[in-house]
This record gives sequence, C-alpha cells and structure tokens, in this order.
Amino acid sequence: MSLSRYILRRLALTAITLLGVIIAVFLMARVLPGDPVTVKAGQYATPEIKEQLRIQMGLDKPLPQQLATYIGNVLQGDLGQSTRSGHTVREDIGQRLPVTLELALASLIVAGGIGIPLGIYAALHHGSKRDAGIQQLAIFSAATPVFWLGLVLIYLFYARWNIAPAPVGQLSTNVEPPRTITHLLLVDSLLTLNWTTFKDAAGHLILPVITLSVVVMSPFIKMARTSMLNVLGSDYITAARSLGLSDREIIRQDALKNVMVQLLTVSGIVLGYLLAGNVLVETIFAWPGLGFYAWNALTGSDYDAIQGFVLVVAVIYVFLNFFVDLAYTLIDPRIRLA
Amino acid sequence: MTEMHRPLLAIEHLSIGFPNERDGTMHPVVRDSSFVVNRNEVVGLVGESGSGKTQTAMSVLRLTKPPGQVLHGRILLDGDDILQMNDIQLRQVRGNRAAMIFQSPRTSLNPLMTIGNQVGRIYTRQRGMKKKDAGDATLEMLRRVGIAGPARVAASYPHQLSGGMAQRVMIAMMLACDPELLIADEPTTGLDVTIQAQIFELIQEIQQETHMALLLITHDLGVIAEVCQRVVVMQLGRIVEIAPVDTLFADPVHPYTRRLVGSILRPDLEVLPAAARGNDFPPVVLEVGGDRYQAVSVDSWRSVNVGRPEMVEVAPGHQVLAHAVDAPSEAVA
Amino acid sequence: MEQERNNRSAELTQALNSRGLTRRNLLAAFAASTAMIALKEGASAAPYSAQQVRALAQETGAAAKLVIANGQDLDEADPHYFKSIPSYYLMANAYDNLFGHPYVEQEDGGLTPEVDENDDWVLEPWLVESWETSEDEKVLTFHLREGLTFQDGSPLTAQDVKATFDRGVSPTSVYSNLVFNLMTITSPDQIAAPDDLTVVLTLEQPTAFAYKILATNVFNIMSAAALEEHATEDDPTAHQWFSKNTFGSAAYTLTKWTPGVEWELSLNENFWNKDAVLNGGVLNRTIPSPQERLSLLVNGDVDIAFDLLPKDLSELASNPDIAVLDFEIPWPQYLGMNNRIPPFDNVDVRRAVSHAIPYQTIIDQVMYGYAKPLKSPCAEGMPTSDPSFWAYDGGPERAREILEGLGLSDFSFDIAVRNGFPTHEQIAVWIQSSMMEAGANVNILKMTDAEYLEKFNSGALQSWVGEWYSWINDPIYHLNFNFHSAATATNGAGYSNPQVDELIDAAMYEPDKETRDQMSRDIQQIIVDEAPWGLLYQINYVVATRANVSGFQYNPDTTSKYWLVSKS
Amino acid sequence: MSAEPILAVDNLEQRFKTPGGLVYAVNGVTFQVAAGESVGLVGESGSGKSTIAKSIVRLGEPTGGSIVYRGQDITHLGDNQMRSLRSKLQMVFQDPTLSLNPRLSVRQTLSEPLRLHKIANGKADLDAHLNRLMDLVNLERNLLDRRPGQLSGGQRQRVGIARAIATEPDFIVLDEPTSSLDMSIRISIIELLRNLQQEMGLAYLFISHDLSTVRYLCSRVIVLYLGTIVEEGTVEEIFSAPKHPYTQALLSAVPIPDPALRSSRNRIVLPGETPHLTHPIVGCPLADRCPYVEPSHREGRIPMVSVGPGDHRVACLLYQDGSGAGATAPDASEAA
Amino acid sequence: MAASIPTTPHANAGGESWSNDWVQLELVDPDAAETGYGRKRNALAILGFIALGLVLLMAILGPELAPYNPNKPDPAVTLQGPSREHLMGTDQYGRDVFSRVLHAARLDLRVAISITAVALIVGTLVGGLIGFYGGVLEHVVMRIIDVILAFPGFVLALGIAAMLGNSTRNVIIAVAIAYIPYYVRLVRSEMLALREQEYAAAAKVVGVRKIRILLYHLLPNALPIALAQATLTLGWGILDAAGLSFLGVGIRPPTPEWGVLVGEGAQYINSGQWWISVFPGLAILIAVLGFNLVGDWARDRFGPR
Repeated sequence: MSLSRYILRRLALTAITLLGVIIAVFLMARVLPGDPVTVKAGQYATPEIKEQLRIQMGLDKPLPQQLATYIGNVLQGDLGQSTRSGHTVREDIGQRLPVTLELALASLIVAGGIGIPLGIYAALHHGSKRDAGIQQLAIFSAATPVFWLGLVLIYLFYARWNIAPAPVGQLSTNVEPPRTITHLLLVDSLLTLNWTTFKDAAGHLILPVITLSVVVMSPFIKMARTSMLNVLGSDYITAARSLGLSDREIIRQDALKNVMVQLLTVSGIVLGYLLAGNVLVETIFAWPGLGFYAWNALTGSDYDAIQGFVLVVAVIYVFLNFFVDLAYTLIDPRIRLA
Repeated sequence: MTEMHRPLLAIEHLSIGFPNERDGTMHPVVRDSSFVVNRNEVVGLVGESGSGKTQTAMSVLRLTKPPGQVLHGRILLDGDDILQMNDIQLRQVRGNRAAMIFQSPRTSLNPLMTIGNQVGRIYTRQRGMKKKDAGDATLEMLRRVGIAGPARVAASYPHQLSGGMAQRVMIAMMLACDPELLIADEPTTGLDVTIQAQIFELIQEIQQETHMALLLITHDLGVIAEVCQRVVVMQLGRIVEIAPVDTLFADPVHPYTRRLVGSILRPDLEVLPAAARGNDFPPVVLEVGGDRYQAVSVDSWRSVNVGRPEMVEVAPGHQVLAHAVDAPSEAVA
Repeated sequence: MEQERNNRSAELTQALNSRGLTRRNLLAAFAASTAMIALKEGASAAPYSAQQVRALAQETGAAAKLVIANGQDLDEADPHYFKSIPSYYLMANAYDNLFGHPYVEQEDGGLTPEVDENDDWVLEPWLVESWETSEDEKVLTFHLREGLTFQDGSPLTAQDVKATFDRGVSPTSVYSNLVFNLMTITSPDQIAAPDDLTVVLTLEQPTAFAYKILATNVFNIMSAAALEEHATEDDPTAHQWFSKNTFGSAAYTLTKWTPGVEWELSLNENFWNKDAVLNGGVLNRTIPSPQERLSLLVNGDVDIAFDLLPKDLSELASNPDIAVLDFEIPWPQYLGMNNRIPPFDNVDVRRAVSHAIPYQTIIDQVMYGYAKPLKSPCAEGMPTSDPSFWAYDGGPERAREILEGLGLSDFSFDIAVRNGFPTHEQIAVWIQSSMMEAGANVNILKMTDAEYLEKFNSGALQSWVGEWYSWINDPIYHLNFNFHSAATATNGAGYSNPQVDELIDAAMYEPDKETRDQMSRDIQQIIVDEAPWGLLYQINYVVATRANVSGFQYNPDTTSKYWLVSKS
Repeated sequence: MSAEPILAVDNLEQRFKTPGGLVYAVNGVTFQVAAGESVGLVGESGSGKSTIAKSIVRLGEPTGGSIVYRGQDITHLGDNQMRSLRSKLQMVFQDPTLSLNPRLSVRQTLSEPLRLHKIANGKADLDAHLNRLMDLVNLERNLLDRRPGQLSGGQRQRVGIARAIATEPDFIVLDEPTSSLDMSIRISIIELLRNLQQEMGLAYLFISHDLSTVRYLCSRVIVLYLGTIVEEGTVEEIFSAPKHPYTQALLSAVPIPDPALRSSRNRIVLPGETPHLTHPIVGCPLADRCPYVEPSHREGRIPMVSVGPGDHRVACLLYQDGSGAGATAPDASEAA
Repeated sequence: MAASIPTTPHANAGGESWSNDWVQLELVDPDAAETGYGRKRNALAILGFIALGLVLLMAILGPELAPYNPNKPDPAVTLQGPSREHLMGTDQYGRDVFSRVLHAARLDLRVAISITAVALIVGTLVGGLIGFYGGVLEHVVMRIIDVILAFPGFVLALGIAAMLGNSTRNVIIAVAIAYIPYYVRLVRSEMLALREQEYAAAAKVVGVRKIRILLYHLLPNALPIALAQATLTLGWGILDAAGLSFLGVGIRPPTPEWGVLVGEGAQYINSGQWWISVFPGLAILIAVLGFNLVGDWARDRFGPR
C-alpha cells in the first residue's frame, strides 16, 4: 500500500471515529444526571421559566434532530455556551488549552528527559544493581497516586518549608503576564526577556511538573528499557557486534533509532494523557487548564462545557494517535511499504 | 613456519551457562568442549536443535548474550585468548580477523538502515575509507556476491529483500571484513532448496578463493558431507565425536553419531536406513572399558554412578566422548 | 463558607417565584414598610455615611488597586439576567440604584448597614434626591439628582431609568420581570418619565416592598442610548453585549474578564461621585479552592478573600496582618426534611431529628464559632425573631426515645449535600454520627448541582442541608417563601399547614404592626413545633482582609461597594 | 492407477487478495489419487502445495476448479455437510507443536474425534479405542495424560498421526509431517506412516519440499512450481530420469552425505529467486531461471506431455516432440 | 503456552523431553554455578508479596485490628496528629485515621478485583467473539472500541462515573468500561493469531464445530495474555477508583475508602494536618506496588512467553 493511500485510509478511519465520538459525547450529555435546563434556571425556577428555556435551548425537539443540530454546530466549531463563565465553550477551551499544553509539554520533557536515559542506561547495564534500582524507581513511580503525590509535595514545599509559591495557577498575582506570542507563559516571557515573569512562571510550574513527571516517567523508563533490551537482544545488534562495531557506535547507529520508534508511541500516549488526563493535578494545583475546567464543569453541571471538553480531548487524542502513527510510518520503512 | 602448526582457532574446555529463570543457578548449555579449526580448513559443527552448537559459535566472537556467560575454558584465536581480551582488542578481532554469518539473515540486518549503509560502514570503520569510496566498494562487493542490481539493493531496506538476497548481503558484509576465520551458523536454514544450493556454492567459492578458515554450523549432515573436511558432532552441550568427514560417515563410533549418520535419508536410495528403524531413540551414552566401547541407555546407566566423560582418541584425528568404566555393562542399542 | 455564595444566588431566583405572594400580601407589606421609608425621606445630603473612612483614606492618598480572591466566577454582566454572587458584586460596583444604605462601623472595622429600632435596615436615597408617595400609595414619584453621568460622560436621565425598567419588565427578561411583578408593575405603561429628572411608577396595588426592592441589583440603571446602540435584530434587548460588558454610572467599569481566572474593575473616569472613590480599581481573581484563597491572603497576594473555611478563619484571627470582619446577619441554615415523603411525613420523626442534631458541635467543629444557635426560622436580627418556642435540647437520647416510641428503632434516611460545599458535608457527617446514637442510619449523598437541583425541584430529596437568606428583612416575606404551601418552588420541605397559610396571608395585609408581629410569632411557634426544618444555626457573613484594608461594608443584598474600600 | 480414484482434483485454481494485489497461488492443477495409493506433492515454498492441501480438507475454498472425493464434489461443501465426511478425509499437520492444542492432554485431543463421530461410546469403549490408537502409533499408554509440552517432538507428531487415524479414514493429507523434526526422528515417523498405510489401506497425499522423504513413502510424485504441475510420474521415473529442468535442479540440489558418491553428481544450480506470483503465469513458469529457455517458452500455456511408457508426464517444451527426450533436453539421469 | 514443564530455555529448545533427563544427569557437574541473576527479580517479587500480604491482611483482619469505630466522630479529638492513641492521627471529625485506613482496605481490594473481573470477562468474551468470527460485527465493535479509546481512560471513567452517580457499583462499572477496550483489543488480536493456529485447523479437520473451537480450543489459550493484563488492571483499577473518589465522583464519603480519605484530608494539607491524606495515600501506594510487582512476577512465571 502506498503511503498516501495509507494516510487516506487512516484519515477515513479517524473521521469515522470522530463522528462516533461526537455522537457519544452528545448522548453522554443526555444521560448525565440532572437536567441542563434546571441548572440554567436555578434552584427555584418555575416550570414556565424552565419550559421557556427548554424551547430556547432546542431541547423540546426530537433527539435525532437535536443530534443533527449538535453535529452541525460542532462542525462549525460551535461548542455551545458555558453556564458558569457565560463565554462560549470554544473561547473557554481555546484559553485553557495552551495553559494545559505548557504544563503537559514541560512534564513530557522532564519525564522523557529523565526517564528515557534512565531506561536506556538500565538496559545497557542489564541485570546489574543499577538496573534493578532503576526498575524499582519505575515501579514505584507507576504505583504512586498522582493526587496524593501532589498533596505531599504541596505540604512539604509550600506549607512546611515555604520554598514553592502558593499552589495557585500559573503566576503570582503581582506578576504581569507577558505579551502573548505563543500562549505559553514560559516561552513568551523568555521571548519578551521578562525575567521576573519567567522566574515566577517557572516557579509555579515546578511542583505540578514534578508531580506529573514522576507519574509518567514510569512508561518512559519501562519502554526505553524494554525496547532497548529488545533491540540489544536482536539479531542485527549481535551481527553488528560481530562486525567489530563498538557499543557506542551500535547504540548510536543501530539501537537508538529503533528505540525511538517505540518511544514515539509512548510519548504520544503520555502527551495525550497529560493534555487530557491530568484533571487531578490541575485540580490540586488550581492550574487553570483544561482538566481543571472540566472538573469545575462537571461539579457545576456545566453541560456544554463538559461536552466541549470531552469532545476536544477526544479529538486531540485521536489526532495525536493519528500523527504518532504517521510519524511511525515515516520513520520505520517496514510499515511504510508493508 | 611454526605458525602453521598452531591452529587458527582452538577452543579448550569451553563451558557456557545460562541461568535458570527460577533460582538463578547457572545451567550449562555447552560443557567442557574442545576442538580446533586450522587455517584454510572447513570444519563442520553438527548437532540437532538444543545441542549447543550455536552457543559455541557465538562464544568464539564473545557474542554470548547475557545473561548467558562463558563459565570456563579458553578460546584461542591464533594463540590469543578471546575471552581475556579488552573491548578494543576484541573489536580488532571481530569483523577483522574473524567474522560470522547468522542463521536468519533478514533479522540480522538493521531494519531501519539501508543495505548500502550497513555494508558501507564496514569499509569506513574497518578499512578507514571515505564515505564515497566505501559506497563504491559496497557496490562492488554486492556485485561480487552475485547480486544483480547492486545499486538498487544498496538503497533498499532489509524487509524488501528475499531471504536468499539478504544472506548474500550478509556474506558481502563478511567479505568486506576479509577475515581469517568465518563462522557460518546455519546459513541456509529457512531457504528454499534451490536457493540453498546457490548460497553453498557461493560460500564454497569464496572459501576456495580467499583460503579463509570456515566453521560451518548445521544440523544437516548432507551439507557437512558436501562442504567440510572435518566434523565436530555435538549432543546436548557435549562434543561427542570429532573426525575427518570421510571417517565420520564411514566409521562413526559414538552411538549418537552412528544414529545421526544412520538416519540420513538419501534421495538416491529407496530403502530406509536400517539403523533408524523402530521407535524414537532413547538417549544413549558411550562407555569405554579397556578398548571396548559400549552404548548404554541413559536409564540403565544412570543407576551406575560413573565419572565424567572424556574425549578418547580412537584413531589419529578421530576422538570420541566416552565414560570410563571398569568393564562395559550390557549393551542396549 | 463557600456554600453561602451559591445559595445567595438562589435568593434572586427565589424572589422571582413569588407565587405565594398575592396583591393583598404586597399591600400589607408595603404598609408596614412605609414607616421606615419615611424616616429617610427627603434626606439627600451626602451619599456616604462613612465619611471618616473616606477622609482617612484621602489623607493617605491611597489609590492602590485592590486584589480580591473570589471562589466563583461571574456568570454574566447583565443586571436583568445575572445569577452568580460575584455578578452581584459587579453590578453593585458598575451600576447605580435609586436607593442605597447607610452604614455604621462595627468593632472589627467592618461597616454594617444601619438598622432601626425594629431591626429593619435603613434606606437612603442614592440616584434620587427626593421622592413622594401618593395618598393611595400607588404612585411613586422620584426626582433624580442633577449631573449624573454614565461612564462615557453622557447624562443619566429619567429616560434611562424608564428604558431600563421597560426592559426589566418585558417578558423576555425572565428574572427581572418577575421582580417587577412583585411590586405590581407588569407593563411599561406603569413607568413614566415626564421630564429628564422625574420618574413616576404607578403600582397596581400599594406595595410594601417597593422601596426595598429598588435598592437591589435587579434595579440597576442602564443607559438607554447604550441599550439602543448594542441592540441587534436578533437581540433587540442587547443582552448579548451586556452579558459581557458593563455600561453604568457607578465607580467602575468591567475592563477585563478572563473566565475562570480573573475580572477587573477599572475606575470610571466619568463617575459622577468621583471624589468618593478610595482606591485605584479592583482586580478580582477567581480561586475556587478556599485553601488557596487563604494562602494568597496570608502571603499578601490578595487584599480581600471571600468564603474562607471557618477553620482557617479561626486560625487567621490571631494573625496580626489579617482582619477578620464578622457580620452578624439573619441568615438561617437548616436541615431540610421533606414533609411529603417518609419518614419525614411524620412530625414526630422530624422532632426526633431536631433533638438529635448536635447543634453546638456543629457550631464549634464545623463553623468554628462563626455562627450562632438558631432557635426560630426567623433568625436573630430579623424583626420579631422569637427564640422562646425552641424545645429541642433532648439530644440523641431523646431522639431514640421518640423513635422507639414510634416503633422506628431502626430506620435510615439520606442527607443530600452539593459538590463543593465542604461545610455541608461536615454538617451531614456530624448529624450522621448523632443519628447513629439515636439508632438511625444516615446516608450522605453528595450530588452535582444538576442532580441536586433537579431532585430539589421535583421534591425528591429526602433531606438536605440548606440555607435561606431573605433580601428583604421581613419575617412574613421570609416565612411566606419557605413555609406557605402555595410557594411550591421555594418551600422545598413541602411543608403544608392551613393554619400557617392563613396566618401568612393575613399578615401580609395587616396594617397594624402589633397584630402583624404577633402573627409572625404565632407562625414561628407552629413551625418550630412542627419542625419542617432542623434549625442548624445562623451563619455569620465573614470576610477576611489584610489588616491595612479599611472600609469594607456589608450590604443587605450581600454585596459591598468597593470604592469605599481603601488600602493604606 | 487403474483403480477408481478416491480423490480427483481438477483444474484447481486459487487466488488470494492481499494488500499487494492478487496472488496467483494455484493455477490449474489436475491430479488424482487412487485408494490405498500414496502420492507425493513436491515443491518449494510458494509452489502452492499447502494451499492445495488445505483446499482438499476444506480449510480453504478454491477460486476455481473442483475437488471430488469418492465421486462427491466437495469443493464448496458447507461446514455441516462436510462434517460427516471428515471422519474419512483427514490431515496430519506440519508442526505438531502448533497443531496440538497445548492445553489439552493427549487423551483429550484424541477423544475429541472419537466422540464427535460417535466412534467410541461410553468410557470403557473410549479407553479401549485410545489404547488401541496409542499402540498403533507406538506410543506408551501412560503418555495419554501428558500435555504436548511434556512430549518430545517425535511423540507429538505421533499424537498428531493418531488423531488423524482415530476415525479410521481412507484418505490422509500429510502436510510435511517430518520437516519440523530432528533428523534422527524423521525416519521412525516415516516408518510409522508406511506401516499404517499398509495396515489400514490408507491413501496419502504427501506434501513435502524434501525429495528424500518422498522417495520412501510414495509411489507417485507430482512436482509443483509456482502453482503449476511441471512433472509427474512414478518415484522411479522421477528420481532416476527427471525430465523437467526444475525437477533436475531440485534433485541435484539435495546434498549427498556419502562422500563417495559426491563427485559423480552433476550439480545444477538454478540462478535467481522464486518470483512472486503477482501475475498470471504465461508460458513456462521457470522461464526466468531455466538454462535452456527460448523465447517461444514464454508464451501460451505449456501442456503436459507424456515422456515415458507409464504416466511420466512433463510440462516442458523441450519434450514437445513426444519422443521422450528432445535434442536439447538435458539428461540428468547420471545423477542417480 | 506450555507453562507446565520446568525447562531451561536452551536445553528444551528442541522440545525433546528426554533432553531434560540428560541435563539432570549432568547437573552433578561442578560446572553448574550459582550466580546472582534472578535474585533481584525475586527480591522485587518478595517485596511485592510483602506489600500485597500487608494489604490482604488489612482487608481480612482490618475491622478486627481497628482500635476505633472508623465512622464514629469524636468532637473531643478533632485534627490530632499521630500519637500513641491514634497511630495515624485523627481527622476533622475526630475519627481515627488508622482505623479508617484499615477499614478501607477491604473495599479497595474489592473494587480493584471487581473492576478487573468485569473488564477481564467482558473484554475477553467480546474480543474472543469478534476476533474469531470477524465480519461486520467485528468492524462495528472495533469502531465502537475506537470511539471509547478516543477518550483518555481517566476522563472516560470520570464521565461515566458522573453519569451514573456515585456509588461503589458505579465506580466499578465506570473504571471497568475504561479498561474493557484494552482487553477486547488484546484478546481480539490474540484470537486473530490463535484462529490461524494449526491446532484450530486440526480441530476443524477433525470435525469440531466452530463454537466449540472458540470456547474449548482457543479462548483458554487466549486467557494467559488476558490474565497478564489483569494483573496490571488490579493496580491501575485501585488508582483510578481512588482518583475518582478523591475528586468526589467515586465512592461516597464518608465511606472509608483510600481515595476518599486522601480527598478528605486534602483541604487540611496547607494548614499542616498532613496525616489525614498521607497515610491513606501510602496505603494506595503499597497496594498498587504489591499488585504491580506480584503481577510482574506472575507474568514472568506464568505468562505467555
């Protein structure tokens, strides 16, 4: 199969999945306990007011028609309106996505930056004490409840030693946010040479990034170690050894690229998790990102916001998968031409 | 020329162990094995699956995969003990003085690297060539191993090659190393009969051309008979018999060897070999008492506690593994 | 105290559902309140009662920006539609009303509304200079101040008032139109602006609450020109624009609003009373976690923090950098028991639970003293509040006796609490513990807003931790909403007693204060006896500020005019 | 060959759809097997021999042609109709490690066909049958309760054979039954198969890439290349006087272990590789590798011609004149 | 496969069982040496068994060992740090944290096992069916699985838990649904391989019906891989269930459950009352650690090679 046909096929599958996702999200909101009208109308609303709202929100129409309207709206980028913020969900999510992205990328870089070398190191010293130690680290990191770790870090570094800034958001109140360029505070403050802001933003990032990266480090360590071991145990490494290539050359020329192919998948999964799944950490650190938004929407029964969040997260996830697959295909010639 | 008397490769009392997964005890897969390969000699190492022949071959280039390890013994390449070498010395042996062809050529090539790069890097590394020269040399070498479109093959990835083609590439890589000793580990397993013939023809041709020593590992006695001068037979980690090829086929001593030779199916003969009739063979050991040899089934032998088996020379250049006993017990096979 | 905020938002909607109010009721209530209005009539000299505060601040030349930590975000900025508590604050600071309140300073430095001898909060004229009430009390005439301006400098005239009220009364403005109906204004015809400075409201019935209601935020004055300018074909009332922007006449304008993060009030350069402003603007941060609001306050990152947890407040009291302002207000918190469904359809079960509630433990362990015992549905501070009918000191032992007497020695019920209301949850746990001693099993059901609201509305909650705060400090108004059987939307307990209904209806029209007060006490007696609510406590409105902050006032509709707040 | 054929394969065709396009695996194969006869089907990987085997036992469905078993066309028979025939039409698979369910004991594996086809009734009867089967394949009865993992390769294949003969079939497809076994075990399995054939009057279709084993077991040989039959004849004819250049190359490629005979062999090494069957075969399938190829060999369909007194036939244009040995035809008989 | 015979990887590579005899014979050989390899794996497994044993002990004996009633508030001792009377301190209601942690073990274990069982059974059956029969059903199910997998697991569980309302049963369902797709995929692809296995073909040739081939021959062989996955789900299940409870959409407070306990203590962390959250969190850590390590060990020992 040619590459372009492969991509087209994958895209078609992705489109089907996305349609399914939209329908699932639509149905989810119908099943959530409580009634969106009640939430909008408030505790003491009369039936008349609610009926009026119901018509206004189009909820009196038959379900398939509502679904059609919903799909139409979603395709036009209209995700509805948040009852809590009063803004369109699109605006809200647009604002929070970069916030989450900053935390996610930072954690990914830290976790990958530490986890991958550790995993590779462990594989290279397979069976040694150091290998065992690194494996233990990975096992502990995978077993740590992320919400608990966040709390412990806050207790130690903020409440007890007062080293870290208050675990509230991205910046201290008295610090001006930088001019928006990339929407990433750290990058923007660096680009605008705003050191105070940079330091403050970095300070706020430290604890949540540690929390997240400890937890997502495990897959990096494990995957790097396993795939490195697999590669090292593979016939072509033995063959390369038999040719007199040094370990360094072999690792650089033969092993790393093969390991990276595996790690790409892990990175995709981890990034997806970080972008979408860190509801817990964002809640604990009041990090004004997607997860925190979703959490507030969920407890506040902000239906459009929940729908919007779930949808956006699923779309990100699906596309991340798609791009990981694509990158995989581009790197590994076996898949490309299989 | 005293050097001529020294064998190119001498394996002395080699034992290789793999740990038991449960308790970590080392389990020998090769034990107390000794044999030599002389210059310009083709030696066959034969045995059925699990006999330890591949592990023996791997250990020669110190390629035993951890957690397996050489427990004991020496591997002398032209007098230098490979097991005692440091990394730098070792790298000068590998791909230079000795090289190896592996069982599955397609998995022995890096799937993410083009053939041209994989062959070319031998030239840049071992011969210190410039990249461009290495490229030219690569094409030349591919042509030499009988690859029709060397440029196209050089640009392809391993998965795009057939098994036979991949094995030709492996051979090209070995040739690029220009070794004194070539170890070929089942180089035609998994290939079609007609392709096998091609590959053997190529290997033989190259051996005759370069006069390198060849250690050929195979389970196929037919191949041994066609290619080798001397044969080493392994069974369950032990070398049980070493003999010149003609002697081995004409006059095998060890019961295992006899059974192997006896079970050869020949397309030119209609009758089944008599030695092989009946049921599956029970494991058998050889007892030697005085000058009498006796095959004994393991079951009956086990009850008699005997010392370790040793290689006994039954004729010049013909050795066999036997357990020394006072007097051979009753025959079984 | 996080929970307060949400429930206060309910206060607005509660007013809208005045199905229990009849015209006759309103007439009676109006009669009762005229005396209070009369007190301040014609007095229009200074808009501020807290002159000394202003003087102090002006001396120090403080014009610093205030930073405030809120638990919730704004929902919207349109006075006729908003629901959330932060939006109350926004309205109070971006828009003006015809009337306001004077304040007195309390010991801890907070300014509290002045009350009269009847515990009624005193009104003072704000945008109006003077007003008249017609003989039949149906025609209210207001004379506006001269020189009032909107934020763009354009004059604020009677036409703006009419345009605003016309909009508010129109049926599209769902909430405000109901409030107008409360004061028997149902059509724009009843609102007139004969000249630039005169507004005439013609009521269908003399209405007791008319003036009081005019001081609440739904009656903010908007600009006729702005309403016209931002109207579109789809949106003739310009709701779209006003839901995100303010255009008022008060000290601030909303200049920035990042949902979920912060919103900022910047000084209105054209404020008609600019000299009175004591700070340089207000940045409101939205910080949902009470712990984090606390941290920010303690570290000096914010000047004022709302809705801190009682435990944290109690610890702050000893912090010299922090001032804890404690306003005692008539705000009852209760355990609602659904009188319509078992086991609470049995009055004795309700009494038993009332005995079992560990009142003091809750006040100590949950509220850390920022509350006091509640012995009547009309809390202390509400006119005619009478604690003498209270009879539930029996504790779990008495409860067990009653339950065993009923043959109900082993039964269970659910208490619903809403997500994000930690104190409610704690209260439920203490009640659970006490009920265990009384031999009953309690399940605590934590619910999302939607589930909770839907079940509340459909009368499906068995019991719940609730609270009710009446904007208008009048016992009949208060009792009507909560205990009149016709007030179905607000009487969540589904309490129904014909005698109480009759008394409430009668009290609404009763012109004689003595008689009316007695009726209020009679109702209280019946309700305490029949125990539709477990009277948990009355909560204090507590705000923590940095010690250098002064001038924070408590307004009866639970807002504060920030321009009176300064920081040294 | 005079006997009524137990199996007749006529013009069998099999095409597969793959991501890389159509694969022409079997292209018009016709042969017959008589009752009690043992026919060898020889070819390298990709010659279509396994595909043919699968079609015969209805593990695959051919895209063309027919398979007739005892006069009944079974080419497109449904699962249920086929089930009753299965007791007579059996198969032994290549690798017993794969073809025996690792979770089932020998007893369970062997009981299944006995129960299914109601051959054994009751426990005692079943045990008797099982014991007899074990005896037939020379396995100790105490192995009945072992699982495949606890058996040696030879023992496993014996179990595979026992399963195939459990229902007393009259036709068995043997799909390379010895190729996964160590050399020392192969012979005993072949011996067993031969004995069983004699005892039970079985007909075999023996599929193999290994000419040596074919010789011991079969009376007739069919040589396949790229899904077409290139030569067929008796064992004697094929081994002593192979006609088709491919057959000759195949035979000569087998290593001869006897050093004495090695020198006498005329080794033929075919150049190039087995091509992929992505196009319909036109002309001689061996054209690209054949040393005797002529342009005319690349056209049309090559017919089978008789080259001997019996049924020795070959699909090669070199023997087109019918004489049995064309002028240019190689004679490799000295290889034997 | 063949987990039943003790083999070394090499001695049995040819599958000849008698080769074992030979090796046993030769084991008297002094060459056979002891090394440390395998010890470390065992050390980790022992750590895992200790951790799991601890949790099991808590689950079985917890209620007996607990010194106090876990749900009985005591206004006299609220928010007290760890002491001799209260090993892990008390919470805001004066309940004994130690007793609550002990009582929670049984519930958490039950939740983890239930989640795993539901996901395992449903996922294996569905995956087995669609993998074996293929066709339209397979396409439809796989598209549904794609849709489910489009949502990050925890978000999905969060959504479902919110939809169903918080009860123990619903938490189990929510988390299990998030894990089912992994089993479906795993067992399906295993089944795709298994149905091509020669022993499936052999069974067909013998005349076995399709459904019996699936249930009797193939599914049992797909189980080891599913069970290997299950050992992971046990640990993740606890983490997810606790995470949901921490957020308040899981098990209802004040039911003692570790996630609930951490959540209850969260609001006291900043003011220094760390013990309410820290100890239950440690319990989660130990339990998950135990499951993961023992799972690793079991996969090594019994899992598919």
